This record gives sequence, structure tokens and C-alpha cells, in this order.
Amino acid sequence: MRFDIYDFTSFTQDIDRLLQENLTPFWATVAELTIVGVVILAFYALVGLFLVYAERKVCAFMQNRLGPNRVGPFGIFQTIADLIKLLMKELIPIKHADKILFNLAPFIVIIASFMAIAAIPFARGLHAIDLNIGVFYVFAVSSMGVIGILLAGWSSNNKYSLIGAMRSGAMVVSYELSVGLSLLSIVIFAGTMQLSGIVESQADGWWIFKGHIPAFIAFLLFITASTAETNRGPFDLAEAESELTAGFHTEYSGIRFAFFFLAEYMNMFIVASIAVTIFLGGWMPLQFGGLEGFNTVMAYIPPLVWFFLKVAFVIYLMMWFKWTFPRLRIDQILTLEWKYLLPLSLINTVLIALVVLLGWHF
Amino acid sequence: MNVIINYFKDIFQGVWSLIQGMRVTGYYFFHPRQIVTQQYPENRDKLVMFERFKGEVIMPHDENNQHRCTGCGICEINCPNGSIEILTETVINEEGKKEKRIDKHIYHLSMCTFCGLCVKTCPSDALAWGNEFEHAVYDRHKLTKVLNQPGSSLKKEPKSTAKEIKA
Amino acid sequence: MEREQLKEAIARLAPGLEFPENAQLTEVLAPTAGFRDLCKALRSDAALQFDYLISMTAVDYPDHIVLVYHLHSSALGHTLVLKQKLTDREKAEADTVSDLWLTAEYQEREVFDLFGVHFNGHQDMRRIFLEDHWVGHPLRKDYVDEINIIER
Amino acid sequence: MSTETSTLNLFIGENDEYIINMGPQHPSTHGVLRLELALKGELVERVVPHVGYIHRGIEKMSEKLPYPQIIHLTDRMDYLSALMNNEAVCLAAESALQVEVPERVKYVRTILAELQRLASHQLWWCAFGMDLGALTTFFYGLRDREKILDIFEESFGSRLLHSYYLPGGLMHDIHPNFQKRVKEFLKYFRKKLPEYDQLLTGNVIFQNRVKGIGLLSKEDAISYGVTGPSGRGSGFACDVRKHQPYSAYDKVEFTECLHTDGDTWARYKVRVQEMWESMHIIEQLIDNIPEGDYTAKMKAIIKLPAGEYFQRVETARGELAVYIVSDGNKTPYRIHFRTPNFSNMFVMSKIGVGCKIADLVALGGSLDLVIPDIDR
Repeated sequence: MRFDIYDFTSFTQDIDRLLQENLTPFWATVAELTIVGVVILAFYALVGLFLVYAERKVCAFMQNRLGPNRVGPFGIFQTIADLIKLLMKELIPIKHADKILFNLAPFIVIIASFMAIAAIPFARGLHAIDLNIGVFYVFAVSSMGVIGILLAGWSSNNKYSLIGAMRSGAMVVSYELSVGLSLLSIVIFAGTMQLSGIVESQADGWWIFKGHIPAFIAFLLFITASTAETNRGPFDLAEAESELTAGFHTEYSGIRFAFFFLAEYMNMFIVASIAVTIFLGGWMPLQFGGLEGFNTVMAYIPPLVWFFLKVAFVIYLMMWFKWTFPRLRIDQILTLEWKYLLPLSLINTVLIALVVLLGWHF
Repeated sequence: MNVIINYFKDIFQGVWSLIQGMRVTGYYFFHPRQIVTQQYPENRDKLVMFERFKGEVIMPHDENNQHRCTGCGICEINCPNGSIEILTETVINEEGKKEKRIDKHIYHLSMCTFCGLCVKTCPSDALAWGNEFEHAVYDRHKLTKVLNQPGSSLKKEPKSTAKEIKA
Repeated sequence: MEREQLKEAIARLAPGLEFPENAQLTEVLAPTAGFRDLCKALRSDAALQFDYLISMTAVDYPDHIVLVYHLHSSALGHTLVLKQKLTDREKAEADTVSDLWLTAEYQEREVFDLFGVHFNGHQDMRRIFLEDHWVGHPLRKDYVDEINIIER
Repeated sequence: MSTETSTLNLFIGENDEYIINMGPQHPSTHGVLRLELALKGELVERVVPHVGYIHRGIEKMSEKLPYPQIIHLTDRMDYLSALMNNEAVCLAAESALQVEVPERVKYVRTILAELQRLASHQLWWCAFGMDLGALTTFFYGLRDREKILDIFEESFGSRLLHSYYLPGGLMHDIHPNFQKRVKEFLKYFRKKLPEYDQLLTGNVIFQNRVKGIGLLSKEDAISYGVTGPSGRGSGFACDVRKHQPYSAYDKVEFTECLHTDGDTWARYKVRVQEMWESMHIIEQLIDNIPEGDYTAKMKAIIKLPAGEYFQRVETARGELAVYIVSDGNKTPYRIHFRTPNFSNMFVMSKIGVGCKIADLVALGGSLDLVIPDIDR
């Protein structure tokens, strides 16, 4: 089995071959699915825990605080301690709650984010599934989570939860458009919807650089709209703790609450990964034409490191938004989408189509 | 045309104002020296409270286990919450005269509002503020304290010195 | 406006006004009858313009309750203490001024709550601080509560 | 506004109203205030405030206490302007006894009042930001407020509830380091206050959130008795410091911050401007504190002559008026506190109508309510 840090294709193919040789095709598939599932699950939990810690540290540093510093060195085990606490907490049954929906909602939220991870290419050949309509798939799956939020708000039998859920619904319906259009602009550039294909098309330069100003605008639009889609930052209306106490998850406790919590951070990760894949060249290193030495050094850094560094950057950006800006009001959020983001995305898409037609991009 | 220009102007101005805010938080993010957190239990040894800090009412005793409280009861009258109780006893002193002196100066920390009137009004300056602030206990009754130490006695001093101290 | 001028201007408005001497501020003791009309006049009179009700409260005396209104003119800057005496302590009643000064709506509710003065014409005469089923009016001097009030 | 609609268990009120209870436990009511809201979607159709959750009967308690002992109770009304509350009672007692307090006391009281106002406005600023979802403001405001609290702690040993004044003067003299520390703080805060503007005031999201929200006309402000920065945001010139100067306010030069818009944005601007003004006032006084006694000669037992005394003081939230009826004893016959928040809060039932829930939070924050001050 050859393990290459720069190209995982042969590695994954070797594993596949190994399984196919030793097992019947059916069991080989089952084994592969299991491996992929376990790996992604472990990854999911790890990233979730790390992101919670990172968010707490980032916001603490921005606020002149130290952040968690009690459990372990620099408090790195704080989130694990929190997780254990959440696991041990009582699941409080709510009177007159719609029991089935109430229990189902956190799972829908978490499954939606779980599914989206499958399509993300972490490095060359390192992805669970490389759909030829990857962009479309991710886009479709990631907006499923809002169903969970709506169900949670509705079934909690709590008025604050219901308001939060309705806000979330209204937001997602509108922000889908901008997300879609800004992704579409790069699809126009790359000429493919396959996520790995889009990454490969950025071997000689990331789309955010290659695509002139329109691509940069598309990136900003995407970051803004996707922050809204993940119910974060200045757009966290669905939970708006100063207005609705905790919004849709007011009534949830214990592990069910942990699911919502984890899903929020994973959604952030997914959105950042998509932004990286589409705009920032995925696992591709930073390359500049003409700087041979620089390019070699950059190319020497493994793609996985590149990918996660970029994701960390985008996530940091989103955290920076959240801990700086005041929250928008529901009508302002809709105004922002329908009056600013959507027209801009439309104009931007047309511009990009022109750029592509005239061959102005690199 | 103006409408369109204003539209884009709004966007740019808005984004610029957002960047201004991000500059502030970004500055602090990259300047961890500005962190103001005090790590409390760790810095306990170095932690110095201000000398006037009102932690609790204490009755200072000197090295001979003597205090200045005469048991006059002015602090008890001046306490708005009844957190001071003074129990006096009558004893016969060396000269054979009956003398009223303090038995117990009881201080209910749990009822104290730290208004400082007892310390302020004490005519013989027997009370003072202590700097202790870690008052958490598991039993409320532990917050009821007897301020005069067992076996302590009244410090006899010429009246002039008492006045000087007061001044 | 000087105190004497103020007194003259107010005395013109209604008959039977008393001006107690030696008060810190200009003081008027008005009869209960026609009190609302006097207030209306005080508020609208061009020379007085008492548009700001600083505070409205009551004082309980052994045989009567006095309602005290501290009025101020935001434009002209003079202050007046307006009083009315309610002689019936058991069934104390007064006319509301809550439509003249909107803040009076809540201050009257407070007086009702703590003194038991009922204001006629008030649209929402409920207790404001205490629970609806509270017995007695705590700020009256004869109020007894053996559990919560410790005499010392 | 009948009592029937306030039944808690009703899911749907009259006319299909969606009734929710904001509070008594709610992050943005700043204490135990309960607002009963009738909603139509996100729109607020009716606001019914319910108060009294922490009614302690301070007025009743005060009737049993001698004057120096009342002072510590006033701390607990508006705990963020404790010194101004203390000052109100002291001034009333002093004017009744016709005691002339030393100049030093007047200066120190003015400086402390302004420091307290700064501290209070800082806390308001950070809590206001947090109400609107900008959580970081909270820490910046508290960080700077801490410096003022340290000054307080050094001088009189307490950080929040001071009871530092007595009728006739101060409890004890200020700390020798006081002037140096205050000057250090002013230098520090003059650098930090522009940061507040950068972070929040100029922010486009923030401006959109507060502009045109909770319009309060000048007439309504006067009629409701909305005073302090909230009233001045509506153009109601109600600064007692300016119109009936007490302590050393007649010796300093400062502007009364007035805005005529009457919306949340105007109230915000008034408060931020007042922070600058407070610093300006302190700077004029801090170097000129006259030497002298820290208290006037007072009798051991203070008995006000029989009569009625009324004293107005400008606290951080508005006008605090103390009304004392004395029968010549050492305890007041009746003492009434006209507290600023009492009037300021009830105006919400008027200006809150037609807002969205988020706006209600914003305008509640801009009124800067301290609930114990309402309940007393």
C-alpha cells in the first residue's frame, strides 16, 4: 500500500483493491461504507470539539479575556469536559411537546451536516464520494438542516422557540439564492460542478485571484450568505439570546442540545470547506506565476495542511464577524438579501459570464 | 443614475464601517498582552486588596490580646440591620468596684450591608475593616462571629492617646 | 417666576386655595372638590404651564391622607407643591389626573397599592408592586405585618 | 388592558394575539421586569409592564431608620448610581438643617458623581451592545469600568454599594492617591472612548438597528416624566445639574446634551456625549479640590426640623427626587423617592407598540433600566 501525503488516490484505491480481493463485492462495499462512516464520524466529533474550543479562545482573545484555561493546559480539554457534562445531563421531557418531532429534530440537523461532509474533497483522492454534481449536492443537503430547526421550534411548545424557528425558515429560504448564485459564478468559471474538478481547475491559481473582482465579490457574497445560512454571527436570529432567550433550542437539554450545538459548528466547517474548495483552491498550494522558488516551497507543504489552514482562515473570518457585529433584525436580514445580496449576485453572475465569454480570466 | 450611485455608495460605506469595527476586535486578538483577566485562585498570594477595602468588620487586638471595645453599644444602635449584638457582663475589678465590660461582640456577617456606620461611629475606635473577602462557608451559622477574642481584655490607655488616635 | 407672583397666578385659577407659609417650595393646599379642574388649569395656563409631574405621592396622617403633587414647568422652570387632603382614611378617594400627566397613571397605581387611595376615573386601577391578593396597604402607619416587620 | 388578558396560560389572546411573557427571567430585561407582549408575528401590538418582583419597601423601612442609616438603603435602589442616591438624601438633610458643607465635600461629591455616571454609562454601553447582539462590547465596557471601580475601592472600600456620604459630608476623606488615579483614568479613557465609536457607533448594522426605533416625542417625554439621557434624547431639557445646580455644578462649565429626534439612536448619542461631558467636568475639578474638612460639624443624632423637604438630583438615569416629611424626630415621618426608572420604564408601553421584538429589546436597552430602582 503506497501512502503519499500529496496524492491519496493510490492510497484509497489500494484499500479498495485490498477489500475487493479479500471479500465478496457486497461485503467489500459494506466494509468500505463502514470505514468511511466511522472515519467521518470520528472526524466530525473531533472537528466539532476543536471548533468549539477554537471559538471560545478566539472570542476570548478578542474580548481581552483568556478563555477556557482550567481543564488541561490552556484549557484544551474544556470541550471534552463539556461534552461529558452534556452527555450526563438529564433529557428534560417537555409537557405537550410533539414527542416524535421533538426527538427527531436534532437528528435531522446533524444528519444534514453529516451528509454534506461526504462530498468535500480534503486532498487529492481523499473524499467519501466525488459526485459530478458535487456543488449541487452540497448545496441541496446543507439546506436540509433548517427542517430540523423548524421542527425543533414547532414541537417544543414554546413561543420563543416558534418565533426563532420561523425566523430561521424565512432566512434560509432567502439566503439560499445568494449562496447558489455565488457558487454558480465559479461553476461558470470552472465549467464543472464536480468539486474535485473545480479544485483541479485552480492548480495554476485560485479562482478568487484568477476571476478578477467578480470572483472576489462572489466570495464575499458567499461568506455573508453562508454565515446567514448557518445561523451564525450577526445573523443568529434563530437563537438570538437577547431576544428569544435561546430560540429554537430553548427547550433542549443534554445530548439533544449538544447535537444542535455540534451541528452549528459543523455547518460552519462545511461552509468554510466549500468556500475553500470553490474560491480558495481547495487543497492547492498558493502559487504565483514567475516566483519559482516560492512556488516550490509552497508546493512542498502537504495539501491536507493547505486545506485545513484555509478552512481555519475562513472560520476565523466568520468568528471575527460574529464577535464584532451586532445582530440584524429580521426585516433587515431579508432586506439585506433581497435588496443587496441578490441583485449583486445577479449582476455578478452576468459579469462573470461576460468575463468568461470574453476570455478575460487567466 | 443618482439612485444607483447612492446604492453602491451605501454598500461601500456600510462595508467600510464594518471593517472599522473589525479592526478594533482584530487589534485585541493580535495583542494578547492587553488581556485583563485575573486568574484568581492562582494569584491569591500576590493579590493585595486596597487598604480601605470593606471585607468584614473586625476588632483589632494588640499583642497583649487587648482591644479597645468598651461595650458602649453605639455600634449596635447605629447598625441599620441589627447585625451587631453586644453582650456585656458586670464584673468586680481590682479596685473592688463594679464594672461593666464586654462579654461578646457578636457580628452577623450574613446580615451586614457594609455601610460602615459602626466603624465610623465607634467612639473608641475599637472596630475596623478587615481585608478578608473569602467568606463562603457551607453553614450560615459560621457567618456569625464573635469579634473579641477569648480571654481578651480592654486596653487601658490614657484618654489623651485615645483622642489622638481618633483625630 | 417669583414665589409671590406664582401664588397670585395660581390663586386666580380657583377659589379656596390655601398657601401654607414657611414651606421650602411654593405650596398650595387645594380643596378636593374641583381638584381636577385646577390641575387642568395649572397645566394649560399660559403663565404657569406645569407640564411635568415630577412626583406624586401620599402622606398618611392619623386622621387624614394628604396627596402631594410636585409639579414643574419644563419651559418656565418653576416648581410647585400641590396638595389635597383626603379626610376619609377608610374610603379614601380622589380624582385621577392620569390623563393630564401620563406618568400619573403609574404613580397613582403606586399610591393605590401602598396607601389604598382609590382614584376615580383611572382606567387601570390595579396594584402595581404587590400581589393582587395582598391584604392592607403597607405604607399606612397602622399597617401591621407581624412576620415581616421587626420592631426594634 | 383588562386583567383577563394577562392570564399566563393563554396561548392565543384576544383577536388572535400571540401573547408572550418577556421576563421576569429574560436576558435583556436587565433584571426582574416582566413585559407582557401581544404579538402579531414579529410585531408588538401591546406592551404591559409588570413590576414589583423585587419590591423591598425601602420607603417603609426608612420610616424606622435614622437619617444616616437610610443612606445605605438608597444604594440599593439604583445600584449603578449609588453615590448620587446617597447625595440626594444628604442634600435634603443638609438643606433642612441649613448646614453649609465644606467646599472640599462639594468638589469631591461632584467628581464622584461624574465618575459614577461614567461607570454607569459604560455599563449601559456594553449592555446595550449585548442586547443588540454585539457581545464583545460587554467586555470592553466592563474592562474600562473596572478602572473606575478600583478608584472607588481605594477611596472607600466598596465597588458598587458605597454608602460613602453622610449628612454633612463624607464618611471619611478621599484616599491620597485619588487625584492621581483619576487623572490616569481620564488619560486612559480618552483613548478608549473613540474605540467605542469605532466598534459600535459607526457600525452600519448598529445604526440601522437603532435609528427611528421607539420614537418618543418631547411632549410625551415630559408627560411621562422621562428624564435623564432618555428624556434629553427627546429634547426635554431636564438636566437638574444645569437647571438647579447642587454641589459644585455651578462652578463647572458643561453642556447639556440635547437631541431632538427622540429615537433610540438619539438616546444612544446623548449617553455617549455625556461620557465626554463627564470627563470634561472631572477635568475641571480634579486639580482644584480645595483643602479642608471632609465633613461639616454635625450633631451625633441628626434630627430634621419639622417640615417638608424636597431635593432633586440628577443620577445617571434621570431625575431622582427625595421628598422627606419630618415631624422633628430622628427618623423621617415619610420619605418618598421619585426614582428615574419608574417613569422611564412605563413609557415602554407607549413607544414599544408597533416595534418588532428585536426593537423592543433595543429600546429597552436605550432606556437603560435598573429594575430595583423601579420597585424600590
